[in-house]
Amino acid sequence: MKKTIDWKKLLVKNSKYILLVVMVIVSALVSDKFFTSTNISNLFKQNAAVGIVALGELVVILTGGIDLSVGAIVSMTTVIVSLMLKAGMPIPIAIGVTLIVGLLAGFVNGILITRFKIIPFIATLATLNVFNGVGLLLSTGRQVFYKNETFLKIGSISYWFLPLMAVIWLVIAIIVNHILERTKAGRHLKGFGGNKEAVRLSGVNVNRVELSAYIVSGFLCAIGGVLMASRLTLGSNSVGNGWELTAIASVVIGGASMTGGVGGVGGVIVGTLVMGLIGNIMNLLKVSIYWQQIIKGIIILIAVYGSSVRKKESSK
Amino acid sequence: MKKTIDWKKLLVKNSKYILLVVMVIVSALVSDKFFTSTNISNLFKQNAAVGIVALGELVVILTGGIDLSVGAIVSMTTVIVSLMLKAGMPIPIAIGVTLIVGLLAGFVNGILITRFKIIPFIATLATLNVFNGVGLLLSTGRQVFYKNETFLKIGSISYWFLPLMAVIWLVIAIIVNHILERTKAGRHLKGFGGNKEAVRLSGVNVNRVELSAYIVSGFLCAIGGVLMASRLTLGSNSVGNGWELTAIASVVIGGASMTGGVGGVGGVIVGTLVMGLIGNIMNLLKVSIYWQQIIKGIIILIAVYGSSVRKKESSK
Amino acid sequence: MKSLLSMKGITKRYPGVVALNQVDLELKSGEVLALVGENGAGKSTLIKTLCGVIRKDEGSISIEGQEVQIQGPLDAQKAGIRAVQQHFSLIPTMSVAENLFFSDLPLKKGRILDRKKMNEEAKELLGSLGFGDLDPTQLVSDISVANAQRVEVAKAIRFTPKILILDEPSAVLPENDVETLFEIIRKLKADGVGVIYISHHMDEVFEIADTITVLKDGEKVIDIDDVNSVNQFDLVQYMVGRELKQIYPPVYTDIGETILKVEGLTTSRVKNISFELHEGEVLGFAGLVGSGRTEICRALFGLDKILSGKITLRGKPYLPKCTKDAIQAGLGFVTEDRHYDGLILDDSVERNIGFVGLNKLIRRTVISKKKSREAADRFVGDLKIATPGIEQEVVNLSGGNQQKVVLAKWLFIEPKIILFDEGTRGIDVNAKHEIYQLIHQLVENGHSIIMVSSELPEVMQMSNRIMVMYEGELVSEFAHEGATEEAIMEKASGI
Amino acid sequence: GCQEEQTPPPSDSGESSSESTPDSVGDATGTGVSGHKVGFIQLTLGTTYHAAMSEKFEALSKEKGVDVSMTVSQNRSAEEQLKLAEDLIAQGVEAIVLNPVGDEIVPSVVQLCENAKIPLICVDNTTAGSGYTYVGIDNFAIARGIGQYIGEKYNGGNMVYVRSTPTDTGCPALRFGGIMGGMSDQGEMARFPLIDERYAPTDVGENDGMNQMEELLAANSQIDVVLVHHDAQALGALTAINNAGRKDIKVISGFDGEKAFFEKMKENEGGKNGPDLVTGLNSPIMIAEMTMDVLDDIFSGKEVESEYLIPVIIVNYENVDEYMDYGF
Ligand SMILES: Nc1ncnc2c1ncn2[C@@H]1O[C@H](COP(=O)(O)OP(=O)(O)OP(=O)(O)O)[C@@H](O)[C@H]1O
Ligand SMILES: Nc1ncnc2c1ncn2[C@@H]1O[C@H](COP(=O)(O)OP(=O)(O)OP(=O)(O)O)[C@@H](O)[C@H]1O
Ligand SMILES: [Mg+2]
Ligand SMILES: [Mg+2]
Repeated sequence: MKKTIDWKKLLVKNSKYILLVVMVIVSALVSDKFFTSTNISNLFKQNAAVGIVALGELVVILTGGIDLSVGAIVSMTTVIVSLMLKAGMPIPIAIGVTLIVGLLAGFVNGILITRFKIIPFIATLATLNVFNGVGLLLSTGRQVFYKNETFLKIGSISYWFLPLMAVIWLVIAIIVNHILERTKAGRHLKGFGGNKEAVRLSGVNVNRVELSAYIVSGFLCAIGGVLMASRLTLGSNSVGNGWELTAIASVVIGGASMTGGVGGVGGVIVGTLVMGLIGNIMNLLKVSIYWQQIIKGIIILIAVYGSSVRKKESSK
Repeated sequence: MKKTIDWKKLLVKNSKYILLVVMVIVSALVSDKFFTSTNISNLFKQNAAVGIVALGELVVILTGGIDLSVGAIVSMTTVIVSLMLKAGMPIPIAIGVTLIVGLLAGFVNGILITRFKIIPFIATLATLNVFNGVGLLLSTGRQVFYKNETFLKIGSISYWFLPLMAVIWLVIAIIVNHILERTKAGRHLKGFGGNKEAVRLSGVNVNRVELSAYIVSGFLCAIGGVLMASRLTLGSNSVGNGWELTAIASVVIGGASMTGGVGGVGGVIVGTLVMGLIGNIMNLLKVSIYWQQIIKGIIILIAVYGSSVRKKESSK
Repeated sequence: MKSLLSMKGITKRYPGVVALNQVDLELKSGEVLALVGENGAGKSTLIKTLCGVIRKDEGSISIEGQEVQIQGPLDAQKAGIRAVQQHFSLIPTMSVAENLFFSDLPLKKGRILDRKKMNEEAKELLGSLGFGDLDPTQLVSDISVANAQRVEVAKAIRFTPKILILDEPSAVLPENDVETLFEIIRKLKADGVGVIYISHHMDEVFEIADTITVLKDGEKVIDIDDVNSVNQFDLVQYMVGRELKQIYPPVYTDIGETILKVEGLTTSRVKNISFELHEGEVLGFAGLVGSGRTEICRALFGLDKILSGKITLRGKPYLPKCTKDAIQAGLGFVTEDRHYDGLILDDSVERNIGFVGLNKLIRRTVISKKKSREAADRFVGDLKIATPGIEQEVVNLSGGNQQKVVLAKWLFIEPKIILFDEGTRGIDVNAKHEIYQLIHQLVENGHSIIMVSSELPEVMQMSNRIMVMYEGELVSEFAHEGATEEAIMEKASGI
Repeated sequence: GCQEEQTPPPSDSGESSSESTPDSVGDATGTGVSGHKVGFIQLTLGTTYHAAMSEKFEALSKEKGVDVSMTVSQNRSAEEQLKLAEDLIAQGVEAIVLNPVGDEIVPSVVQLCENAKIPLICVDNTTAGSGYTYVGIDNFAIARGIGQYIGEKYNGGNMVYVRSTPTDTGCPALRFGGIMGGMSDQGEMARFPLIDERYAPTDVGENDGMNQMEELLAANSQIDVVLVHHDAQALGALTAINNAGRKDIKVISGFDGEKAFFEKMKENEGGKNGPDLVTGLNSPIMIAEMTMDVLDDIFSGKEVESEYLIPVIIVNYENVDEYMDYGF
């Protein structure tokens, strides 16, 4: 059989990149302000935290699971880190404890799923409520203001057009990519999403694989929470609202399969930027806010069309 | 081969009923007002519309899909029916057109999924935005008040403790149950969720089966929308917010499998009542408002534990 | 030869079923033990307890005289046990190479995955096993079932194991690969590996095995220490519990009119296929894997797009656009992969049997529970489907019994023409015998059958005529009398 | 308007005066703001209150030739508003109007605007502070007015509370506290024992208001006074009361001034045909008009105050016709 280049397939496969490029071009044409360093910097700054959360979501989705509690973990952790800073704790301790809380939140999700065998959708829907409740309880429903100039830097410094937050996003992306593609743990994880039983037969502790995916997600959410607490200069229960849907959409736009096993870091970054640009571009175009909703839906459809059409039912 | 009764399995299998009974008993113990006809009537009235939507969600989930746009369809249809009543159209026409809009909304979802092969989660996430946008556009972002005494009756009449809305819920439940369990279409639908390819091979147009599931869901959402418009005496973009999650949780608490093929109407009704009672019971118990979220999450976990633990990985 | 493996008193119960009851098994190193028995006898269950896939309820396992605790697959691997399971157990989303090395991926600096090395080693490994035509970088989801099975074999023997278990490896392997596999087994044997070989093919058992253990209804019937001390019929008698002299019924020769005429059928996978099928005829299709036999059936059944050609059914043009057209025209299709497109695994035996023929169960627009139960009961009885009840989910049935359920669901609509694609795959001798009888009855009653099979004896013995396929084309036709295995194989290999 | 919980009590409690009255609305002169680029960040989508404010502001912009970018935080989250503010500034707007999700977002946006050297006007859902001009209402004062109305007109009775959010801080606290204060001006609170309450789990619209009231009605056989956080919720509560056919409820207080509530007010004729309805005016239209005036002043180079409050107006059956046009 001769190999011919299948243009249509190639196009469909790369549709996410094409879409991103088109969106960037449209933005640039519409507004001469688009390619300013401030605007580019904004784009990265605004999407860094949700982008990091989306990377965690990717790890979970690669196992064929889903994590609906990511937004709740983000808001809970903004509250926790802010409370600790407010209480005057040193930054490393405040951050450290917050990250541990994130790990624990992910651990709870993972245990419910692996040990109690509750389906991921419902388990994380329930913990979404729990983590939100914990955040409310700790903050007594208010925003938590802290005073810490050094901590504020994390969310605000930029090197020319590259904000520190974007650098952190990038570094995490590289690490996650390395783990997924080049380490045993990563391969086990991707394999798990492809065929859990096969991975189990290979002598891998599949529960541990699945559990660790949720822990990674929780941990990355806590990083997102720390960054948001710094960016917003406070902890708040409203941060992270709806991030689960943005994160999932980013992952799927990035070409991952929601049944697991397929997907990569590069795609997720593109997906995050596409999701981030949707609002940006429509505001530039001064689209009426009601139409924005409709167009947002349509862009999501275009973005996933091709990028993640349903996995062909394999003949197995 | 001897058969023994497996008590543990029996208990786990019926956990949703046990939970409901426990919740009812607790409520009755806590409050002497619980078993008043008003309160029972409230319980049914408040949950009828979401219960009907959950039945549509069940139909979709039986195919292995998911419909995240249900809440958006409900709010859009409350707006549409109210606008028509406000414009003075006769009730049958207003309701008829609204139900057709619901069918069409479901049709759009179905076409995106069957024809454009976009995964249900993302397709309906996108249309959630679209339908919300349409509702906002039509109502210019406001509530739509209408004056129509006859129409108002639908949502407010009660026969002793049985509100008309509950009767409608029950009738729809019986019809859906009949279709699912006793007709060819229902068998095909459940079969589709179990093994799409096997159903295709059996001479069934599988795309039509899947498409019709979303149409049924859209249609039932429109019924929910009509009922809510009558109950609230207006059309509103905020009605139906988050109903998708309540509906999905109800379906899963009711014992359905999110991978399709397994689930029934009885379970969904119980699931809806459990979800509805959670808030009710906590208010009766005067649980601190911050704790309510946490406890809600925990009750959901208890409710699904056993009821819908993950389908055993079959030895495929 | 010293004792390698000793399983004692293995018991495994499932709700309503005792799958294994106090079963013993002894294996020496350098020995090939054939584990045989009817469908549902407990063969797979026994070896699954050994591989740590499931946990036994009672019993003990010793390896080289040492008792071992096998709690999970890892314990089994540590004890030197490797297996090819009855069911597909590769990761479809990963490459062949990665599947081969999944349990211990080659690492650079002890941490980083070394893809280059992995692919090279995979190529080498596949080559050394005679599977050199497989590309290690291909995704498993893109290769055929047969090739996937070769990967599974390669994966299992990559490290020379102490004990190698093969659960019906030949069910999806083409004939020539079975030979290759036997070569490999003999080599391993010489290295002192103990092999447990499960198969429903008696000829294979006698060719490769040294000893035989027979299971029936979850209990051990007999250990045969020397394979030469018994013949096929004795063995079948142990398995079935009664004598079974003649497996194949005589070919029914009262052929009627032409019912189906195919002229120049071309799809994306097959070219210019022409043949005729008569009433009361069994038309066999032989060929290697990938020769396109399945594709002919799919095209006839409205599943694959017909690019050109003409089909005439009962004298009228027939161009199926969907499976419904095919079914209405009186076709039935028993497909080659019952899990993929044969059964709704989580549904009951009853509902699976009734699924294609729902129209026959309807009374006044509603599906009649009574009719549905009656139909299921009838087929469970007629086909001797071993199940605790018609409510049982088919996923819990043994492979052979699952296959019978697929058959039942098609027989229920009484199709005029039945496409039989590997219809006896994984079925035990007795069940095969019963199915052959059934086919005989069907043709006697004027039904026609297209029989695709990779088991040459089966196609040869059952068919009135045998068509041979090679790379998507019909290359030869044999009459029942004139066919020999050699001649067919020659044509099938394109010689 | 105030739909989120966070609003710390103002330092000067109670009687904060209004710098501006409806009469002054619209009479600022000059076309200062004309031709300038302004960004507007609305709090939320799909509620009549916010839709009315946005629409009015957009209409005024058109009238005055302002190049306005209307945006909204769809998820009602702080980070979304921050994002919108950054985008607007990158687009080169010369002023930002923000209806904040809560006080939490205000400092960050103040910082952004200071860096970009553009003025910021915060409307409705916060209080006065430094670095921006506040245009909105005095929750406490209005609530006091409502409390006074109830306290003066009724002798006492069982009171229930249909709250918005579960939290006891900010705006809900101001409104509740204000009403209590207003009532107790007339004597001790004991006349109106608070016997039960429910909070809105999802939003503060008709649906939750109705569910809340239904539960309160089922649990309490004698209710005289119903305090509600928003008119929308109060409308739901009223429907619940009508459906239940309960005649014991004497008065329902809302907040905001929705037209539909005004109409019910007229229908009920101050208690004759159903519960007496009372509300405090929180007109989004006034806020939009006043905001535009402030912008006009700013671009004309005039000094502006740090706070503009709409007047405290309590609307009831007696005066509802006067304020119909400020309903929304
Ligand atoms: N998970 C399960 N639940 C219930 N019963 C089961 C389960 N797995 C196997 N069984 C039953 O255990 C018995 C033995 O099954 P097993 O798969 O071991 O048979 P087998 O000898 O391998 O048959 P085949 O030749 O068809 O593969 C069968 O009756 C089967 O129905
Ligand atoms: N999933 C697949 N992806 C790509 N090609 C495939 C796939 N499945 C089958 N093919 C190709 O289709 C052709 C025929 O397939 P198939 O293996 O079903 O033939 P067959 O003659 O029916 O063989 P058998 O029934 O013995 O397995 C071959 O070229 C094969 O490689
Ligand atoms: Mg077996
Ligand atoms: Mg084939």
